[in-house]
Amino acid sequence: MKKKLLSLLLTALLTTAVLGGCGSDGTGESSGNNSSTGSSALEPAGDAAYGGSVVVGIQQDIDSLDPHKATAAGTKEILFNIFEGLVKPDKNGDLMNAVASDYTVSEDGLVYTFTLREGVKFHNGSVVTAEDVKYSLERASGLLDGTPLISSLKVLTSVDIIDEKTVQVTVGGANTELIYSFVAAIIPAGSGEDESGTPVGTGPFSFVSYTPQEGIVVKKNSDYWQKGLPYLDEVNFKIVTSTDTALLELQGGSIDIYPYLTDSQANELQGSFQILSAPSAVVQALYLNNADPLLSDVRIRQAICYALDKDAVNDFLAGGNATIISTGMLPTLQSYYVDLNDVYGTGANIDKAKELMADAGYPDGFDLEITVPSNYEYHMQTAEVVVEQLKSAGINAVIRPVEWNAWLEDCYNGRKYQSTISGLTSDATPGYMMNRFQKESKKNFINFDNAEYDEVYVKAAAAMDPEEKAGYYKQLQQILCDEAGSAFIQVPAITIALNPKLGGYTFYPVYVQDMSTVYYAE
Amino acid sequence: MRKPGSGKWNKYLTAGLIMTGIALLLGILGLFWTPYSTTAMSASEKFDAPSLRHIFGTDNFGRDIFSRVMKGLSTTIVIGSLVVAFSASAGILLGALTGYFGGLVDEIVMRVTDAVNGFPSILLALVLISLLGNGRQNVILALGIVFIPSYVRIVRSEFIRLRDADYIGRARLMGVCRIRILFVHILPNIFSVFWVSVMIGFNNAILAESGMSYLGIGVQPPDASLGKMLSDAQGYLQNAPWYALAPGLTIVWVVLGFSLFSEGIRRRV
Amino acid sequence: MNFFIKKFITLIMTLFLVSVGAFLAFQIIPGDVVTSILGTEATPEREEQLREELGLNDPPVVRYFSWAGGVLRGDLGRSYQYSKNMNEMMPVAELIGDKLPVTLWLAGLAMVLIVMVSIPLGVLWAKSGNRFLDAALGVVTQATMAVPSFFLGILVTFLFGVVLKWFAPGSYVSYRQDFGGFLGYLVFPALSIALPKIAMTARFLRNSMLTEMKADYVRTAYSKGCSRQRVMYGHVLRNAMMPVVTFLGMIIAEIVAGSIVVEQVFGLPGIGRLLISSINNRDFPVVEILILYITFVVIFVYFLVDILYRVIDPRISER
Amino acid sequence: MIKIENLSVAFDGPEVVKNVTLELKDGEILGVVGESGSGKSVTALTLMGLVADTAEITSGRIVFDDVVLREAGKPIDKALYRKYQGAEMSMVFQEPMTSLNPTVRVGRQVEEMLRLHTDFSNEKIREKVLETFEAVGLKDAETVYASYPHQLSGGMRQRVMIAMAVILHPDLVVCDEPTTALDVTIQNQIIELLRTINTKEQNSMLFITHDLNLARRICHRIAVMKDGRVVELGKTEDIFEHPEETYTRELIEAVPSRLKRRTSVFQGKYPAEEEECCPGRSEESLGEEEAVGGVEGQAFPPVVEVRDLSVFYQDGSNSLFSRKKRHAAVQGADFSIYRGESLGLVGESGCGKTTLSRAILGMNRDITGEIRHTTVRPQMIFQDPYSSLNPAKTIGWLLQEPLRAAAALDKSRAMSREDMEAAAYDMLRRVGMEETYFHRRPSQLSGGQRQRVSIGQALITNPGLVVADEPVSALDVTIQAQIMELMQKLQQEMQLSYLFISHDINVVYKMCDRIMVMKDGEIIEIGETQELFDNPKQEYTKKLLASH
Repeated sequence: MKKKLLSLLLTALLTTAVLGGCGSDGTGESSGNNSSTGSSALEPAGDAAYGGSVVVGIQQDIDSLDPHKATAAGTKEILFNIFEGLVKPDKNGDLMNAVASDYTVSEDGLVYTFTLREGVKFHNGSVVTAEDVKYSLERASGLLDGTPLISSLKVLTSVDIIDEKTVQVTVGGANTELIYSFVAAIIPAGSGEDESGTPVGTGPFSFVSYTPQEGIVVKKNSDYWQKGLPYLDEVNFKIVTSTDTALLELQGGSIDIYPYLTDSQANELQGSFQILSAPSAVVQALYLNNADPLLSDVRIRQAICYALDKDAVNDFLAGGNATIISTGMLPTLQSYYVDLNDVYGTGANIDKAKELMADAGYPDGFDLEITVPSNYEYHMQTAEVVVEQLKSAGINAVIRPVEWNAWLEDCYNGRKYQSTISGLTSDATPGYMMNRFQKESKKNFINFDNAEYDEVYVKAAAAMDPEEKAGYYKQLQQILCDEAGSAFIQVPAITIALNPKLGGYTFYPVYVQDMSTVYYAE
Repeated sequence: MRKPGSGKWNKYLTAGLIMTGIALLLGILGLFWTPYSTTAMSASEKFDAPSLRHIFGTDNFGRDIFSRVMKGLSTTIVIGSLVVAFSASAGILLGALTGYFGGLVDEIVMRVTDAVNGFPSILLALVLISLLGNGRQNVILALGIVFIPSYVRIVRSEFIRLRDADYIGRARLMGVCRIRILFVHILPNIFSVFWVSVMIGFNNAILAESGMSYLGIGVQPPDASLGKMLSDAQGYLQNAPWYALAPGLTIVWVVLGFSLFSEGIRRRV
Repeated sequence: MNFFIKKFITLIMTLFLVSVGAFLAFQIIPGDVVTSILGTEATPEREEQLREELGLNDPPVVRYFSWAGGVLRGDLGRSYQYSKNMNEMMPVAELIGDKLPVTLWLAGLAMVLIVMVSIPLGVLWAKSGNRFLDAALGVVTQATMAVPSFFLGILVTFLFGVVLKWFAPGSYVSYRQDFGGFLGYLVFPALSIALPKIAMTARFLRNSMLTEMKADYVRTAYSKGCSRQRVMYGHVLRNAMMPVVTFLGMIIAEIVAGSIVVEQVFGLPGIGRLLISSINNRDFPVVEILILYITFVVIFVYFLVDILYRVIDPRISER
Repeated sequence: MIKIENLSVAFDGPEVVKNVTLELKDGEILGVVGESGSGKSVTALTLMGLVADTAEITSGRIVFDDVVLREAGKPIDKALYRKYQGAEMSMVFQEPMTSLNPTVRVGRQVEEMLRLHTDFSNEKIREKVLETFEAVGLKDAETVYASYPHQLSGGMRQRVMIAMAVILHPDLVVCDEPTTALDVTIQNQIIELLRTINTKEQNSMLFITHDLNLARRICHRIAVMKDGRVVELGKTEDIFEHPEETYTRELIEAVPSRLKRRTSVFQGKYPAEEEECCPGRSEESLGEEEAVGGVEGQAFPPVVEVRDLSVFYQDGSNSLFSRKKRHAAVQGADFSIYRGESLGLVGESGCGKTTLSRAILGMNRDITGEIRHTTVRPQMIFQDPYSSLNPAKTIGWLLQEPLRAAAALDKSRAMSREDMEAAAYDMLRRVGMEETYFHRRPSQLSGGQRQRVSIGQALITNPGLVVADEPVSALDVTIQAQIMELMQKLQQEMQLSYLFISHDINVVYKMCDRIMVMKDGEIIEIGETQELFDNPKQEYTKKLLASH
């Protein structure tokens, strides 16, 4: 039931959690600076003033007010302003201490000890205690009532209070990336079961009200532990039905920040709004079902990779702002990313493609069905561009638009498709990006089957030394690219429109709309 | 006495004929030829204003809007006529049977048509589409079902009116079998009323199809549809108003053309 | 008296049929409810917990009757999708109750516009002798009826919102905070709904008046020495209004059921939009109650029109 | 004194009224008689100032007591006319059903006349209306005052119209066919009422009718109009005794009058029908009659025999819920129709004539008692020529359809296409129509021509028995005569028997050998026509026959 107005509908440009949300609770260890700001016409003059309220346009209704149960990325983006974990991601994607002032990890990586920060208060005024932390972690990991809510925390075996300032967590298996799961929200003990409990966290803004289909309002948490933040008094996250009506509302002046602009829409607003853009955390590709009889031949898959003109796609869809990729890793994870764009090139190489197709026994081309979730305008438009390009290589591609729920059921879970254009999101941890291509992984919906890939992945996950781990991940990307598991295209850019009077918007490499740094310039 | 409105009839009819003529011509032509390919994109010509090269200008992918409108027009007309054909024939059958024979069948069919008719048509189509899934033929099936009641109602009332006409009484006395009475004696007499409702039905089908495409549940890309184009274009009204006006005004042109045409016929009868 | 009983029975019967129909429809709509709520990242245990919570594991018949039982007891169930606060889902009654005023005020405003404009226009049009005005009104009404409502919505938003800045598109403010602002904003969507309906009603009233003007009792009235004005308003309008009442009834039924497209273009959180998003999210309890509400409204309005008709047209009262 | 001086009226071109000159003196009823399209109604409407705005007065003027109300060349002065309409002159229309506003109480509609022209107080107005209601013979004025038009009978409604017309004692009352839509007995009462009003008020009356007999009974002077002209004007008796114009003579002869005695086709030799025969008896007496040979001795076997017939019809809609209430529209009917005979059936509307005829034709099966037919497929001729022929078909097709139907039912009667066409052409000629009409559609034919084709269609399968339900009452007088003549010619040629239903006693007198009188669903009297007219037995029959 695809519909433009579908409350689940994602941005026309940004493919936020296409797969229903990613764990935004972990970031790459040392992801480099990634918030390169794109072209921004009007820089706010003057320094930050306190006060004022802001309306942020969001496209999805939130799926839950419970931080542990929320799964949609569009919801976690907002709850980031209300809840905080022991640690929280900073604008570079690294981890910074939040409710915990410090933490140490034991030699064997099985015991994590957190010391609580002095004077951190919940929105209801009570001070955060060790009991609250123990309760929150046990609830999220399933130790409390047996149903784990956050899959990465399932590995926890026990949470013990050493004294009222320190909490010790023991886990089943060592995993250097587990620390990122401790961004899970800390909530007052027992508040998870209190029927009419309003959301209470430790974040920069506290919950005011939520009205389905209209939006959620938060206000300034005056005794927030990070002094000097937030600037704004009130933020209204207003649900906008569709990208098209949003533009009219922007032009009408009823929205201040809108983080999901398409490239052409950005041009429309050039005069009246600040336009900022930065790469997102989504890998868009023409995913090929390796189990499909035609596509099981690696030469056919490679031919498709050669036939794609990625530059044209970038130009049409993102006005050149997107980053071209040829494998499954996010460029923003610089220490792990290896640029393999030269393998198939970023332009179309029709002769090479035809040559490969002839080898594989299809000299005069073949038919290809591309299933696309019809509620994502960005993928639908990419599909139209790709179909046009493949024609020149003799590949007769046909778009089969399907409704979002049907895509989840048929393609992602059921793997009943030939090829599909969609975007896979990540929580920006390299492991999360690459584990899906293992043969037995539940998420291996492209049925990628390469023994060498599986061996190298096991080594990469276990490696403790960062250099060694990076080497293995690069090897994985090479295999994935050479085997042309899928025809990877781009990492789309986030383009955001900002009211000229506003400043301080910070991009994060993960799904976060941090309103605490936003201010009205004098 | 001067024949009522006889002076005016040709004005409505000719205006209607001209407008529908042009629309049908473009629509049918669009089935197999358009000045530019409807999907050819050219980055250099994004959002060109209407010019001699591109009569309706180009869209955000640099595609020629006039060609896409022609394609969209043919989709809309094809869907419109199939929907009308489906719902009209079902309407005649059901209307004739319930109107002529009455009794329990009539009661049930009327209850069902009242319920279906009461429901806002787009909403009902929405539910049907979610059952059948997207795609052109499902749109036609869904809209076809939604519009059946309007025809049943008209045909039934006509059959009830004519059922007791003297010449039908005579046909019964002659021993003409019932089926022949229905389709040879009564049916030809309801054509004038029926024809007008077919025209109106066609307009409603076009408006509903474009409404559904606007909501994104109608015809899916890459099929061009006027409703979809309009919903894509509404964002760029300020800088590229022609992108929205072209499909919008085309719909108005077709619907106005047909309503003038049916008004012309109604006055001439 | 048996007229009311008969009507009441048909109402109940239809509501029951519709609710069963919608329930069956939901069984065969593709897409699993839990995945559509939780997406793909939730843990299998969480999915199982939700399935239990929503009672999805019981056989459909059991689910239908437990739901229907709840409704009869006044508990309209809870939304699968929208949460009221941390761990309590939004009761359907509250969710719809919050959205209903938007649609009802919109419908009310549109009806006021329709009645206030179309009746005088229709009478003027019927009375007007000169052919030019007659033809002009004819074409204008035909044209207005030919404009699809969403295109009209877009034009109104663009013209009044972006160009003339009479209202800020999308600046819907809830009736709870600022009622004046709420009504002010509603004027434009109401206009988009009303315009085509005004054209239809005016045309309908005009034709009805023209037929009444040919009736014999009009000649009798003139033979009594009545002036044209007295004949028009005293005799003709009164009889011509009767079929218009039924026509207006149909229009009320349609717009009170939530004009989906206009709510979409103007970003109004009415029940039209709520129904569409609920269908997409497979939010079954909300959809069922909304469909029942719409069916009830449609039948109830037709029922009211029927009674009104009996009151003003003595010829029918005996039957 | 009202003068119409050589008035001509044209409607967007052709003149419908051509220099008509009439004088209306006080206390005198002037009749204007003419067929439809003769311009009589347009003249009256122009006089009253009610004619459509598109009408144009091309010559002449209308003078009301030396005030020029309307003159050629000058536009109508509506304000002036309004002062006269209702107060000085008023009009009574033909259709009482539709001439009153259906949604306004009758009392208030009459009050409007007073509100327009007087400034009486409400009580005075109400009292005046009730008083006038009594004056026009409406017994309990109170309930009539408060009721709606549809709650009153046709006669009562016409009395209300008359009350409205005379309440302000106008000098002129124009009556346009005031009794045509009413039943015979009520017609007489209305005529009497108009006559007494005229003598009492000494106002002048313009009485427009197509029925010469009716004009004869009420009018002092008569003007005969044809194609917009007054062809003859004079005292009533002069017009009837020695008409100068040929057209007037034609009109007088066309009206079936009982002056000439008639000869029944049976010349008095009847199976003993008069005594109330018991079912068993009829065989032997018939036998003996049959022995007689020759035309007179022509065997007269019954074409249909009806024994103790009661016919019911359902009341209330056929929806699921309402119980089906059965009413007997016809009780205990006993009669037979013999070959070659015309049996008349007369009675007021609602007495069950049509229900009985439908039962005999088998169109209504909800009956008790017996109907025995000896012929197959009896046919029917309808009253309204406009709805008796399928408008979507050609005349040729219509005439061949009965043959096709008969062939479909009974293979032995199958005919080739040529034979069917030839039979159709033959029937067209026999009903007196040229062959060129074969390919025309009913809409291109006149009322009389359509009735001819309808008769042709009914008789082409040689049905033996034909039920004619008011076959001529919708036609003009001259055309009526031709159709009746045609029916009698065909009756002789094809040995047909007719069940002839009509409310017009003169037509029945002319057409039928025997007459049945029906009242409230029962046949109260059967008898040979002349016998019945000379000494009717039942009181009701006397009243019915005397009314002409």
